[in-house]
Amino acid sequence: MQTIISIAVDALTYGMALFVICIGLSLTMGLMRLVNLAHGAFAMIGGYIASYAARDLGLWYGFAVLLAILGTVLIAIPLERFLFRRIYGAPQLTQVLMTIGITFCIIGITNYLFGPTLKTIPLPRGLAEPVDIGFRTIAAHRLFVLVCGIVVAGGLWSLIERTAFGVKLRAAVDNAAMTSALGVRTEVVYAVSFALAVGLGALGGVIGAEFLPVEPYYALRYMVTFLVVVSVGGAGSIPGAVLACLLLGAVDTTGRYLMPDFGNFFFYAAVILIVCLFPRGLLGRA
Amino acid sequence: MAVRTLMGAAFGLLLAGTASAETVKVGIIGPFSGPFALQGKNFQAGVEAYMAANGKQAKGHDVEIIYKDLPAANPQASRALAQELIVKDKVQYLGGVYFTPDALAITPLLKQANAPLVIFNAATSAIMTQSPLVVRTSFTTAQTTTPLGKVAVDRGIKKVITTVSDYGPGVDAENAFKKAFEAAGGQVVESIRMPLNTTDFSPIMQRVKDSGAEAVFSFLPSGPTTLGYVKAYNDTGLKQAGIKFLAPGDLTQESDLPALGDGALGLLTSFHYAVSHDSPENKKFVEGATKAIGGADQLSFPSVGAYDGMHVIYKMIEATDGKQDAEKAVNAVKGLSWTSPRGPVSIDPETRHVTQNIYLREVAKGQDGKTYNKEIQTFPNQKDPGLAPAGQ
Amino acid sequence: MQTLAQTQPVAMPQPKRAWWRDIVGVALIAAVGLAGYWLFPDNLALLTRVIAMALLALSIDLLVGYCGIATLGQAALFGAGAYAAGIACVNGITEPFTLVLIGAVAGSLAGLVMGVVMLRASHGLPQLVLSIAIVQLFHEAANKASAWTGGSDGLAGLSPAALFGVFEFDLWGRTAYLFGLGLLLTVFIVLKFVVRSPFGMLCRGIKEDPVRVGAMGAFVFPVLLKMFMISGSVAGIGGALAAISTQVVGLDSVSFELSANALVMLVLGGIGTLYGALVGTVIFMGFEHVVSSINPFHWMTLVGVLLIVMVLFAPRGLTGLMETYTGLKLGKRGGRA
Amino acid sequence: MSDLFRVEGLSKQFGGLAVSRDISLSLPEGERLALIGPNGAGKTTFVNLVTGQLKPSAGRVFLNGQDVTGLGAVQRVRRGLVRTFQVTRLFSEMTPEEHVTLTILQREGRANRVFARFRGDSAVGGEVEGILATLGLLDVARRRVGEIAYGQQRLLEIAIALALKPKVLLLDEPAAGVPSTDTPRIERALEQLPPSLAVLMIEHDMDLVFRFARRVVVLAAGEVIFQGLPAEVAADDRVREAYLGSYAHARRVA
Repeated sequence: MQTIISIAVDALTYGMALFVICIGLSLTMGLMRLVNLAHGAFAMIGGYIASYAARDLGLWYGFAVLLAILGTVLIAIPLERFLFRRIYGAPQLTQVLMTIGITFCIIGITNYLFGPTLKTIPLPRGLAEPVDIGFRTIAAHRLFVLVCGIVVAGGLWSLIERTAFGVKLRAAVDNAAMTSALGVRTEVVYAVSFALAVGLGALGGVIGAEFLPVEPYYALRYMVTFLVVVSVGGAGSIPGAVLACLLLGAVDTTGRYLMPDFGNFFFYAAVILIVCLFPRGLLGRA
Repeated sequence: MAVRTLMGAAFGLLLAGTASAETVKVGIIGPFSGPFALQGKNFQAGVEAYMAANGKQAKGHDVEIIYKDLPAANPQASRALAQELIVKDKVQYLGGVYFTPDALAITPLLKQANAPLVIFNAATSAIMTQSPLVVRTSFTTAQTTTPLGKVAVDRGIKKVITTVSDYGPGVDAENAFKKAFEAAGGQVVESIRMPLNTTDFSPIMQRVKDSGAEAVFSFLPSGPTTLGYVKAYNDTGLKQAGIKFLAPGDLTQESDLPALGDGALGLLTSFHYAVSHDSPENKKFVEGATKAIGGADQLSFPSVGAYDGMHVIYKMIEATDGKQDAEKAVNAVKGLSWTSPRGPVSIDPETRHVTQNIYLREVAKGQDGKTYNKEIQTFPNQKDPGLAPAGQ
Repeated sequence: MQTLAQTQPVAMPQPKRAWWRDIVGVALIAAVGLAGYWLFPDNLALLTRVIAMALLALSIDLLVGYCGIATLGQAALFGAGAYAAGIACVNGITEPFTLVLIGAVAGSLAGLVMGVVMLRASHGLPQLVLSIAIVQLFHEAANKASAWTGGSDGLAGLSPAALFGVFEFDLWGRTAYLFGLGLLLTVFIVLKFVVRSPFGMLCRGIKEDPVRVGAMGAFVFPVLLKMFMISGSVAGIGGALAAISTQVVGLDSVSFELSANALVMLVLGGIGTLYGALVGTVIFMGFEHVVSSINPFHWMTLVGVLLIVMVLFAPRGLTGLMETYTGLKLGKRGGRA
Repeated sequence: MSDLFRVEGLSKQFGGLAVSRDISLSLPEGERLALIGPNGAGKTTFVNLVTGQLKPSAGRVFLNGQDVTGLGAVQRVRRGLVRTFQVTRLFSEMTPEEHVTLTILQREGRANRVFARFRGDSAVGGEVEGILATLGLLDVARRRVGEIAYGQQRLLEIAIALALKPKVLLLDEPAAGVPSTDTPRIERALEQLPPSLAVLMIEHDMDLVFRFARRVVVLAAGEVIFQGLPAEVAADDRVREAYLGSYAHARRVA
């Protein structure tokens, strides 16, 4: 029993880390119909900035996180303006081609600037140490990731469901022409949502770095994982993404605990099963 | 940069084959870009350090190096590159090769090419049996792992759980350790093979904890996964619980140590080379290689494989006086022994694999506050146990 | 827009003869292939690799370009062919044509499995994800079955017999290249017939509107499944060629990376024409080879730039670009990717 | 005499919403029936139920005396129940000739052949030419469908249906969206339909309905409210209520 709870805690925190990284991709794919394979690259940029700020400049962790988000968004703005905007509404294959190209470029440039080594983001003392939660010890940063996940999910949900911006965004998604006829500047709405998605990716890249270490090939290494998680959840659905991350996190973690030799089989078999049963994702929009 | 020698490739495919007679060309294949670029850079650093120290000539013959990039294991591309080196660039020697399948794709070409292959890294025992023209100056996983079995028993450890990445070298490591440990009287209570793309190791650590073992033996490819693994080992409290950590040195390669940080302190690994190895030869080597690679913290084990590989190639050139004769070249280095930066080494005349010391090391903190692999025990003249008996 | 007011002439306009263009096309491919043989005699192993990739890209075009099925897992079929041929070769079946046949059969069986799973989903993203999951499972299985496949060390020790008992697969790779070129031409010609056949037309119909095809009284699923098997056999031939020419089969031949690369090459060349697969492969791999020779440390950035530039200036691929500028139509293509 | 086509008590509910309620009607050989009704009456749902695109909640469909309720859309087509689409569904990259050829090959079970020539068979070619000629599509036979006029596309819809040699033909608003200059062409095509064919036409254009239909069924809010001769429709109170009332009560069924 204790083992089960222990595994559940691991699964939960791992799933939450995935969630924070992936939810931005879910937004771009679901709301903006953009298959952005470069999402991981933005998460990676966030990780690099945070690593530079916290490790090389010795800044406070929270400040480094903030800097990472802002910096990544800043880098993403011209990319959105000149590249991504060209492929909104383009065929999926075109989007795949373009975003893979962008990923390659970002990897190449990162490699050039920072070298091929692993980058760590030193955690503040409070997060670095294991915490005793009664029946086992758990790394404090895992709890931190859990809290971040809950905050991000809640915040996003209320942003989309409860604010004027959310209304505009949903309207623009359902009918862009009508929405702009009503006087909403849809390209601004898109740009803001894109920035939001990138910012979330950067946040995920930083706080998830304990699970998915930051290095130049981060963007390619985990591209598939992110894409799969988002599709399973149903692109654009926040509860769907939470559910998918927790479910796949659970399958992955328990699979690796019970039969580590066949860990990947469980994961991908679960993916196939879910996609066959719910082609639009667990809670995807019809 | 030596890489620039390839500039011509863009236009010069037609103009091939203008090599001058007195120049001996050596083709080096390695991962100079991609996820393993650091290991490729180490190849290059080793080669350049050797040539800086010993001159660009062997017995009066100019030695020219041609680098070819092979970012990841891809036998098809490997064969194409080897063919291009042999046929177009007219190299007399092939060297480098980081991954086993890539080496296996080259071996069938050697006889016809009349060129020896000196492997700087690819660490699967069986490569040597594929062609008599292969010489290896790196190590095999079995070779570096085997002493750990005795170490464990000596330290009073009776029960061990093994956790290895589920791929060739991982399985080699598991088998080698099990064999050595059980021969020494220990018991492997459980063997876990983890998929290569595992990112969260907490469930594995839970297994380790549940198994009741006194130590965990691990093998993972060097790089990002190592970080997650060592973190999980610390975070889940295994370290505090006193469960020892044993692994071949791939896990604590010097270029990963800064990322691992203090969490790596106390890890026990066995390996053929530590950058910290205390000898005049190594001091000279580290100085030269650091200059070539651009930073001391990027230096790691492939550089020494390359350095010694170049030594072997130089000896071959001397033996054949610059003429292309693969068999003579290989025969000349059988039994060759010298003092490498890693310590005394020799080429086993039977297997053509390097015989060398294996060191037990502990990750410790130096005076400069940086962690390093501290050699604490030496197992001299280790051969590759994976090749010792003929056949299986 | 014209109205129906005009009355029609009695006879249909004569059909435009499209097949002569294909004869020219095939002749052109053969000429380019032979030119490669004469111009780059030292890089034949690379060119053979290009041919194997071109076969893989062709097999993807059959699904993406003619049926509208997106896949990022085609290497599962390529790898099935490569491993089947490799295992057969290690176990004593060494005749090259037999090995290619074995590869084709294995590829089409893998295609059957893949089709059954992937056709559970009816459109883009879920299909992509299923294809990724399948190629990962194949990869995992190949790694696990190391007794058969050699696992991550690769399946080594293939020594295919001489072609026609005369031409050895040797260091210079002449046999391998010409063998590959012959296979490519044969496959290309056969595929031109396939896409022109009633079946090929039906597939194009399905790509545009499966509901209409159903209303014509044709079942969609078996047609697509059949295309999966044809596509699988083409990919399998590519895999077998790779196995024969390299004499090693590695896990990379069943990887997501290989699938993605091939798809990128195809899209680069342009989908739905068969020619695009060839053009894209040659251009991409040529570019990669040249750039990585000049500077192995930064080729990735340059390849990335190439892809971005392509999307911005030639969104329909290189063949699309060519059609735009020459007015020559290489083949019929669907309106959307 | 058994009817060629018959539906009994066909009903469909989406959630709690009844879109079709207990619809029964039958078509003998050679029938020309028009199904009309105000917007949202459930006409398209009815077509989808009959052709098998939707599964009914209750009721049965008979074709040639056989119960086909359990069969899928494709099976029903193969048994002679063929439809056209309200919004044309054609392959924009193919020519009308290719559409019809493909359809005929399909009917003959040859469309799935890989090693056969698409345009090789002179018998098929003749039949294609005949059908296209009937519908006046010969001069555009080798143009891409994306390039031809919308009225011609509607005719092509009918041509494809005829190429299947149907027993029962469902025409879903064959004149919708066609400029009025082109409707005579469609009317003429309808007049030339084989006499033995049973035709069920859904149409808004009442002129067309009165000229074409021998019998009219009026559907409102998912129910049949009138069955009878065209001449009687306008006089029926319930029909007047359904059409005019729909403006008073707004939309009842969306």
